[in-house]
Amino acid sequence: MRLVAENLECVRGGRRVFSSLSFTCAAGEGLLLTGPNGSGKSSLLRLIAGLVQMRSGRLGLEGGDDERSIGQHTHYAGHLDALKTALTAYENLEFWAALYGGDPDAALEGFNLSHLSDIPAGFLSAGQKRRLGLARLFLGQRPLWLLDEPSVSLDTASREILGAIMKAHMAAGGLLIAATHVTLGVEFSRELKLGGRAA
Amino acid sequence: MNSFWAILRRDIRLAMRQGGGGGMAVGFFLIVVSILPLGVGPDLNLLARIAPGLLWVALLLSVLLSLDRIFHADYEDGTLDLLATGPLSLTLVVIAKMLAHWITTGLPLVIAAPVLGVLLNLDTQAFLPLMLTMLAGTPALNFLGAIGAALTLGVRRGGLLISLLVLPLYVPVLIFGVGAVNAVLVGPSPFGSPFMILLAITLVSAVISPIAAAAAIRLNLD
Amino acid sequence: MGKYAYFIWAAYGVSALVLIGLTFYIWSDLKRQARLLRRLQDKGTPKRPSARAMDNAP
Amino acid sequence: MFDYYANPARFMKLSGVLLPWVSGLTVILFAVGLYWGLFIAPADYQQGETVRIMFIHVPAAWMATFVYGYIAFASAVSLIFKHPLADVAAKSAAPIGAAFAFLALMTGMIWGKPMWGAWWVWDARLTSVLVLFLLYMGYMALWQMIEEPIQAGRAAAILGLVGAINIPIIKFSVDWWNTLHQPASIVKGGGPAIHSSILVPLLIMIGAYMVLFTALILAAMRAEILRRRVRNMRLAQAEGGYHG
Repeated sequence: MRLVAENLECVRGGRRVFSSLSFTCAAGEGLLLTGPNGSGKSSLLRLIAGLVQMRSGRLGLEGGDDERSIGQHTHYAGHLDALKTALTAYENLEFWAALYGGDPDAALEGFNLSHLSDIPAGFLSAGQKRRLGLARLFLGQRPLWLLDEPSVSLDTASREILGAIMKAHMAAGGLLIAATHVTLGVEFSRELKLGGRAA
Repeated sequence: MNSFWAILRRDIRLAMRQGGGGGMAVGFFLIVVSILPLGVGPDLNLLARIAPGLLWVALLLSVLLSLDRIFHADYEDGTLDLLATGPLSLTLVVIAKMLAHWITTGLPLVIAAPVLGVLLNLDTQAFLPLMLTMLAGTPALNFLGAIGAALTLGVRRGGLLISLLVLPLYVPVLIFGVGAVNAVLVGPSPFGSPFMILLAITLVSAVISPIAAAAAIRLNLD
Repeated sequence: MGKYAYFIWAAYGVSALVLIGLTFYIWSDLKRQARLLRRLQDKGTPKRPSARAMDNAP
Repeated sequence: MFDYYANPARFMKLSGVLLPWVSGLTVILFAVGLYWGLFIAPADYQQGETVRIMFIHVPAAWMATFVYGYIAFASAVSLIFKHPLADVAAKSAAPIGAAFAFLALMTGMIWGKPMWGAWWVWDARLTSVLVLFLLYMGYMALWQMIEEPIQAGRAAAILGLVGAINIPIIKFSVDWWNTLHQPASIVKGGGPAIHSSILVPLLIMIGAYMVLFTALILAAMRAEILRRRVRNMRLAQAEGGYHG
């Protein structure tokens, strides 16, 4: 499986976020997105996930399941944690497990959240909410991970867990594209600088 | 397919937990029907004549009130992004959410309508037709309303804008809904014909609005 | 009871229904909260300082 | 100034002792009142037997207003003295008051049907109770909408007071509205000069409703205090959750 992007151009709100951007990311590889704020890192991740329409260029996932869109191959973790405050931690993951498959308890265990399973998500701290959001990565087999500043508001222990699962994902032949200032001990295969003229 | 039911179940559970689901809509329905006679006057015969119209307009406004809850919460906390990349196509996601919204707000309103009919001295003969027409009409109100909700996702004071977008779409549902009830009470035409057209409107809106709402959501996710 | 007996029993019936229903609702809510509290206490969770003050303030 | 988290433990102990006695008294009063009202009191010469509905309609209507007054008082105490038990009392009283208002409406309609032929007549008193019922709905909805109990308490206290100030105004305007439109209905019987054979059971029934309210409010307040404690423990569990 390989993600190939050629001459991507993205315009949001009348502003050209980036143009003629090309890169590839093969199985087992990690692509690190760097660049100042507003350089289009988030837009690129959302574009790959299919949430943002690209103005021009080509984006293809070779070796993927053709009926499903690229977005349906991805685990997208944006700035928002997609948690329902009225539901408990377990109920939140149980819902995503129904969509992605996988076991909510294992996901809770993965991020040391089992003791909070029947606490309403609204009661959790920012760090715990972030961990609960990222626990979705344990659910379902989604080859392409798109992580947007995943380590924000995580403590050191949780960052180690995050780094470990990212490495495990890549080792298992998954693709990883992450926009982060903290490399979390992950050797990224390639770095894509955004912001200046296309690198 | 079980992700469709998962979304439906989750939305219903959320509606029940937060603010008693249809409770707010039914509360608004009760208040509007209660204050109308205070304005129009307590004359029972007058009230009996205009009861179907009042009940239907109050129903319309109650559904309108609860529309921004369909997508807004999921839009703000990022769930909609994930649902858009989920296993289910966005149109099916939208259908699941519309159905959940209809069950939690539409149905309670339909059940409350005859009770409020008593306040307006509605002829007992019209209770069943009233419920039938509302049962047939409320899905259309929810579906059409969902388009308005999806279109105004990004807008700051979306609630007001939704009413401007959606009320014109509600006019046919109102006309044939009240027409069918009046057909029983006064009616030149039999109950059947306006009721059939009402059903047709619901079916058409059931087909169009998921597609339109999904497109509107995709637009607003950008 | 006269021909209006139906109305009288309807009125008393509704009153009984609502009052008993209300009593049951409050009573079961009390039981539920007590059960929830016991379950949380069994887990031996640390009490928040303010909650502790709630229990044994002067 | 009260310590903000005043001591509910004393209230819990006190209410625990009182509750059985008050419940017992409620049962006795209801037994006496119902027996007297249904079997001993004479039928009304004008309305016949249906006057017996008065024994449950008048107490319910009286309690509906009394409980809102209770909520207004508790709201004032909560705002002035910042006493959290006052919030708990006000929040627990609302569903009970709403139930009494609902009963007043129901029994009023059933009582009116044989007289006026219509289930609902926009009679001044019934309309005011209906508006009161709407006030209760709004009050309870406000409690449900705000997550944090202390904040919700403050908002509800303000609404409770504002509502109470408006009740006489609403009552006056509805009465004026009613006379303005020359209601089609005759004024209901049972004016102030009630014959003692009916007045005594009525007073007993009002007493029974008051004592029932006391029993219900004590139990509801206990439940609310436990609910807040459960909430605190869950927050504590989440906060203290960094071990492991």
